[in-house]
Amino acid sequence: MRRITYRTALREALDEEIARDPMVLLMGEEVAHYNGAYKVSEGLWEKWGDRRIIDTPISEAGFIGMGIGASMLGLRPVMELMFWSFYTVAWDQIVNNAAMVRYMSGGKIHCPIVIRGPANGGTSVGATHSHTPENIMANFPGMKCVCPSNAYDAKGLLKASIRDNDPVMFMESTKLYGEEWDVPSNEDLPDGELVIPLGLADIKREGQDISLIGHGRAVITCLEAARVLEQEHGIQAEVVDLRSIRPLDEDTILDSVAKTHRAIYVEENKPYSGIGAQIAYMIQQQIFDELDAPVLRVNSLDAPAIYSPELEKIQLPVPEVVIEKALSIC
Amino acid sequence: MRRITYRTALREALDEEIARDPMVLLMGEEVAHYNGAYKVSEGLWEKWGDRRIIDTPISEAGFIGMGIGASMLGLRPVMELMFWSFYTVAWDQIVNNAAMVRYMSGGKIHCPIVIRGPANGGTSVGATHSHTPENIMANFPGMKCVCPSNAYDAKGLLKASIRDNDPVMFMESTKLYGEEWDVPSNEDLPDGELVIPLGLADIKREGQDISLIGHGRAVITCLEAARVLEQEHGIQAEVVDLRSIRPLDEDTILDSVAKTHRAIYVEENKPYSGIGAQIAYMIQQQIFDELDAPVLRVNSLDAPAIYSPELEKIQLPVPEVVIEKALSIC
Amino acid sequence: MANATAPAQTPGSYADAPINQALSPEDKIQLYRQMIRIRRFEEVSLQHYQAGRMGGFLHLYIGQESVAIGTISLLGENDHIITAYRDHAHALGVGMTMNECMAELFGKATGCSKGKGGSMHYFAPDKNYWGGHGIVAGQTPLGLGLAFALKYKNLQGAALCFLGDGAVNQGAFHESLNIAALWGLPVIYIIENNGYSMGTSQRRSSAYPSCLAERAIAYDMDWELLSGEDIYEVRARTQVAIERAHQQSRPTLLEIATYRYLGHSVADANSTKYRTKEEIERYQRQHDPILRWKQVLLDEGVATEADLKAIDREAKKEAEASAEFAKQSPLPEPESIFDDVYWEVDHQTEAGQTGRHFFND
Amino acid sequence: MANATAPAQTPGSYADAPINQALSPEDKIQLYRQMIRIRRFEEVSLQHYQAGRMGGFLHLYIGQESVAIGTISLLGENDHIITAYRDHAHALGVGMTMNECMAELFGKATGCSKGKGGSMHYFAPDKNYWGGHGIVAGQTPLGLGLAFALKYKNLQGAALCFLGDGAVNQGAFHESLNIAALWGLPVIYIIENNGYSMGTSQRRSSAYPSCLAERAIAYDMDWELLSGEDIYEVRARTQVAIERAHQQSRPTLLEIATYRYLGHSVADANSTKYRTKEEIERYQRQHDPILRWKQVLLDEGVATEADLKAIDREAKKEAEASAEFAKQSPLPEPESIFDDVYWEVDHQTEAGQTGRHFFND
Ligand SMILES: Cc1ncc(C[n+]2csc(CCOP(=O)(O)OP(=O)(O)O)c2C)c(N)n1
Ligand SMILES: Cc1ncc(C[n+]2csc(CCOP(=O)(O)OP(=O)(O)O)c2C)c(N)n1
Ligand SMILES: [Mg+2]
Ligand SMILES: [Mg+2]
Repeated sequence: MRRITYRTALREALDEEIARDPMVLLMGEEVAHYNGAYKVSEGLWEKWGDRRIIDTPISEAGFIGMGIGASMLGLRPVMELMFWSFYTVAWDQIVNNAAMVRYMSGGKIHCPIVIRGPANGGTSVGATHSHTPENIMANFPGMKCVCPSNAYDAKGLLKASIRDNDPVMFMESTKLYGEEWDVPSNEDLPDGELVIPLGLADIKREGQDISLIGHGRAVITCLEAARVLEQEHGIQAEVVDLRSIRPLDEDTILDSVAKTHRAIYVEENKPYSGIGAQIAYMIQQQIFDELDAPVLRVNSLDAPAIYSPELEKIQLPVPEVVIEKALSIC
Repeated sequence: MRRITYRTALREALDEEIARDPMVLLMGEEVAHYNGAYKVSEGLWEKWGDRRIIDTPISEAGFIGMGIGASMLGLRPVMELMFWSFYTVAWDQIVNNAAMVRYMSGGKIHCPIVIRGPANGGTSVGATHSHTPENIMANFPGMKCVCPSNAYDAKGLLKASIRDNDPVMFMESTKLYGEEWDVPSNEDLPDGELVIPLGLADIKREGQDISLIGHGRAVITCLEAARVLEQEHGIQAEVVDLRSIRPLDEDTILDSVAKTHRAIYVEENKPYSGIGAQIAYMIQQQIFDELDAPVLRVNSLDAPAIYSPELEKIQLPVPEVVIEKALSIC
Repeated sequence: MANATAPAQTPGSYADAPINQALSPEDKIQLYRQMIRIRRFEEVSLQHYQAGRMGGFLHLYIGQESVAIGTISLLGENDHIITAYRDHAHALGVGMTMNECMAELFGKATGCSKGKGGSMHYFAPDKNYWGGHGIVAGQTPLGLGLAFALKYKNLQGAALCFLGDGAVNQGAFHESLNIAALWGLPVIYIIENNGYSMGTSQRRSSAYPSCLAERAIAYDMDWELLSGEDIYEVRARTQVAIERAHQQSRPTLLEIATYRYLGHSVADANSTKYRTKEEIERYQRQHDPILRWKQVLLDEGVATEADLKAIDREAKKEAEASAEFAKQSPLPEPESIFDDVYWEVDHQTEAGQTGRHFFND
Repeated sequence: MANATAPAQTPGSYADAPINQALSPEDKIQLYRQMIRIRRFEEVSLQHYQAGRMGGFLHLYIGQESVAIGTISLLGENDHIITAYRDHAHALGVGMTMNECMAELFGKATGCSKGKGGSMHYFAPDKNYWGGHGIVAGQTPLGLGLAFALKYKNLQGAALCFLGDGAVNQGAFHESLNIAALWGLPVIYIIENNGYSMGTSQRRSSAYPSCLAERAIAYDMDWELLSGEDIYEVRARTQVAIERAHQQSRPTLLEIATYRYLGHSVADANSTKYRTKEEIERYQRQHDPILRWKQVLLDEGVATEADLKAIDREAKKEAEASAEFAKQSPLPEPESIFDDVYWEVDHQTEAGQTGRHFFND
């Protein structure tokens, strides 16, 4: 099996979709000449030229809104936010236009747009550059939200997102860009390509004692915690990766917890009304009697992202805390 | 006891605070000459003049950011958003500057600013004008968020918010502006004024069978449901009004549920990662063994706000649904 | 006010512009019909709003009809339009029916947006009309996107994006102007300057050199200030911008001076406080675009008083019938609340059926 | 590039400006000292960044020193400044110590923001310095707010708000310009034009008439384009804007042409791809503001080579000592993560102790 980075996986997805559909294009700050601030689009401008790979001014509201308008007329723009954090200046366009125009037009319009970029803490870029807005996006019917935790999922989910006819908020992680995973090349795939439908969670590890559920890079934290729980405590943790936040694969989550009777949600989101709050609510509401303990959460510590690199490490969820919480209910 | 409208209560709070502190001023679109789009500031410009009551251009990012900058230098601006919905164009200023500059400066700066205006559905103004962003605000450490459900609380909480040295997001309801409540005049108060600290919930009705918890106008829905539950079903519902979303009066909520063993959260927020998700999570996490049934929620139906007045009525939480859910667990 | 890019012309000379010379008598009467239909439609909608049959806002266009009709009358197959919440005129102008528009105000299933959008959210993509948008200036990047898509698809077209005089101070508009000029996109921004944003006069909301359109200079963009009173002028000078878009793929910022007779919205009880009764009446008497056009038709001998009166009566009847249609129409079904949220769900595709999309408990 | 509001002057004449005539020899040497301190501080910080002792971004100002120092040297008691993420120079310029600045980069408790802000977030309100802001143009409404507060308090002061050439295309900046001009606020926006926003040249990001400052015309605002190379020029022409702010409470948009020698941030590995080596070297050889100022000091006989070398050595030693200080300094305590979030909590007021503020489980 071929190993490629998360970054390469995303680039392959973009490249393949641009090749497949003449309406697909990539736009954003520094995506073309500069090859992307995080090099996701490296080489694409050279290959596809000015028409398909487009550098924009630093005008997120203007160019994201432009992409939405263009999508109404049939283009399928993939918009890169250099950091997802910069959605804050384009928020009106995203939520009021991309997510709501279909509804307000009684279904006459749809916006097949993907907004993508990194959304994570852990790189000491300070509070304003460390937004993880998946809970905010998921709050709005009309939007979809996807957070791949590895290269395989990143490729398959990005391709599905580009083909989706609804606006998809696609959140990557700068911490994962350079990491490698097994990703088959297209020749080795039965369908000749890798497309992972939105709305399917993935059991990243099977277990019967407790369910560790999460999304994005927190899934890696769960896997590490699960390894230690097994090795040091003989506890078999099941790790459930949401992959897509909305649509949500509720069945896989509920089946897992109905089996293990214990659940912890792990995420880099801040706690108040985060994704974990929703999932915990849902579990207790739907399978209350299956629970042998309250659903717990592990979030980023509840303060703006600190700069100090040493401290930011402990501000984010770490395996030790997951393990401790797991032991408290197992 | 004197009865005044929610609107008058807010106006009195503004007027009294402007009189008390020369650094307090009110700014926003149409707040001065026009007396406010919803007439909250009626008469204030005439009374206080151009210096304290200021009309702005339609530039929410510009003028909210300006208010934040001015607050850093010691002013205490109250900023009116004609609709809270328009925070979407000022979001970067609110979240990255007001809520984070204190942290990023290591505590050297603080922003005593209040951003206020109506945040509710139910007036058939369509999806873009019906945002209820309390869950979004509460997600961010550094921000405070307040949602008064009646005139008494509106007056007391607005005065406390203006005196608070942290940024407070103050959310009113156009549906309540014209409603009247008992609000004592200052002469009738022991302290000579009405100030309600943030962070205290209020038991709006006592009961021992189930806790109906909510914020903002949904509290009125809870009270109506409680009335019917008693009259028609002999069920005594306790109604808990959060008043302040962050800081949160956890004790009052937990005490109530520990007594009733059943809880429903009612809100106009959309369900995915709403306030109810957080409260439900918190209840089951902290007093799991006290619960005789899962914590339930009643939210707005999960679609963008519909225009059609008849349909919007059923899109918002109504007492009937609260009653039905209460009966399902009582 | 000065205008740097086109010399002032006497009204007569706009009639001579080739685009106006090309109008047949029937075309000219049609312009009249379209304007009077807007006015009568809105008058009838106002009655029913006041009778409590609608919710939310109702922003009326009365007094500004020549702007929408003059500009829209110039559009071809690949020209598109988008506007703000004061959108009834543009809707009727592109050919949406009074029935679907009125039913939308009544919140009925037969409304153009199935009762989901209301007054501020009329759309007809099949007629190149992209709405109807409630957030001030929120439509301006969308208009840019329409122009971008036209250029991307190698279509010779233009996107006309309307906004108000108060909307020019939203950041998204400026971002759009820069991109339009920088990339040479065929977008025409049209400031419908009715002098006020709600109760705030232009002078109290904007700093500018001689007029709002002149702000285009900041982006080295072409601009024009024109009067909306005379539909010949609107057509003649907008046509220049359309040709610039079609032939050079370059944007223009137009400002069209106009006036609204009624309040900002029907809820605006102050509308005679921030402006004098005299000001309003002067416009109605001396500058009404429909009266002005009527006089042109009479002067040119294109139509008689009787002809025009018949058209007016017809428009009124049509409007009243549309209210009757709206009244009789059914409400949307409660389940329809969940339609039109996700394309994939509506079309029951595999994507629309995978995972949970809605989170009602 | 043309400049409509001030005729080009020969460098000599800026030396004659009263504000420059008022400089004592020690003042002039102090300007040199301040610039060289910035450069040496940043060079040392770069080494330690590369050695892995810092996280996140490091945006270096090297090449632009005269802009911060020239403008800041003009400020009085009620003048305030605010800038973007390229903020080390302004910090040292207002008198923050190298120790606190370097320690911040190392993420230490002794840092100016206690290790919470990092390179992009230096602040010293006691020195009228309001940061250090990471969101492009996000500081521009804040600068407006500082000016508003000055006017509200009847203080004769100005707010200097710096931004980059790429930042001019953010909507919030335009909204701020309109309000500044409309209300007559004493704010001076200073575009530090180093020709590039990351890898994008000015031409590829902005449409403009003759220069970026000329965009001020759109708001009927005064503007100036000047060269940042000569600190005399920076001072002379910025002083005009300051007087306008102080005496007429009117804003100005200044554009100061400058150049950064290194990448956009230290992570910018492309910095010699989007511009030629020759271009960079030409600036370093012919337009370096420190070298230029050194020559002035020598020519004027204000200082000798040896004097200046000593100052330089001292600056370098100070920078190295600050790195040692930073290295030795303690990390913030883990519990301090929850300090500095809420003023009321930090001060243990009743408000800060009522209700739950933090939601860690
Ligand atoms: C971002 C935003 N801020 C405020 C409003 C409220 N609002 C709606 S229309 C309007 C006035 C706009 O005036 P103008 O642009 O001149 O258009 P006109 O109504 O005159 O057609 C305001 C303040 C809004 N819808 N969106
Ligand atoms: C809203 C926003 N978009 C994008 C970025 C990423 N970014 C940081 S600096 C920068 C370039 C800014 O260039 P310029 O304004 O010329 O300032 P300079 O770096 O040259 O000093 C970009 C794109 C950001 N921080 N904020
Ligand atoms: Mg107007
Ligand atoms: Mg630059």
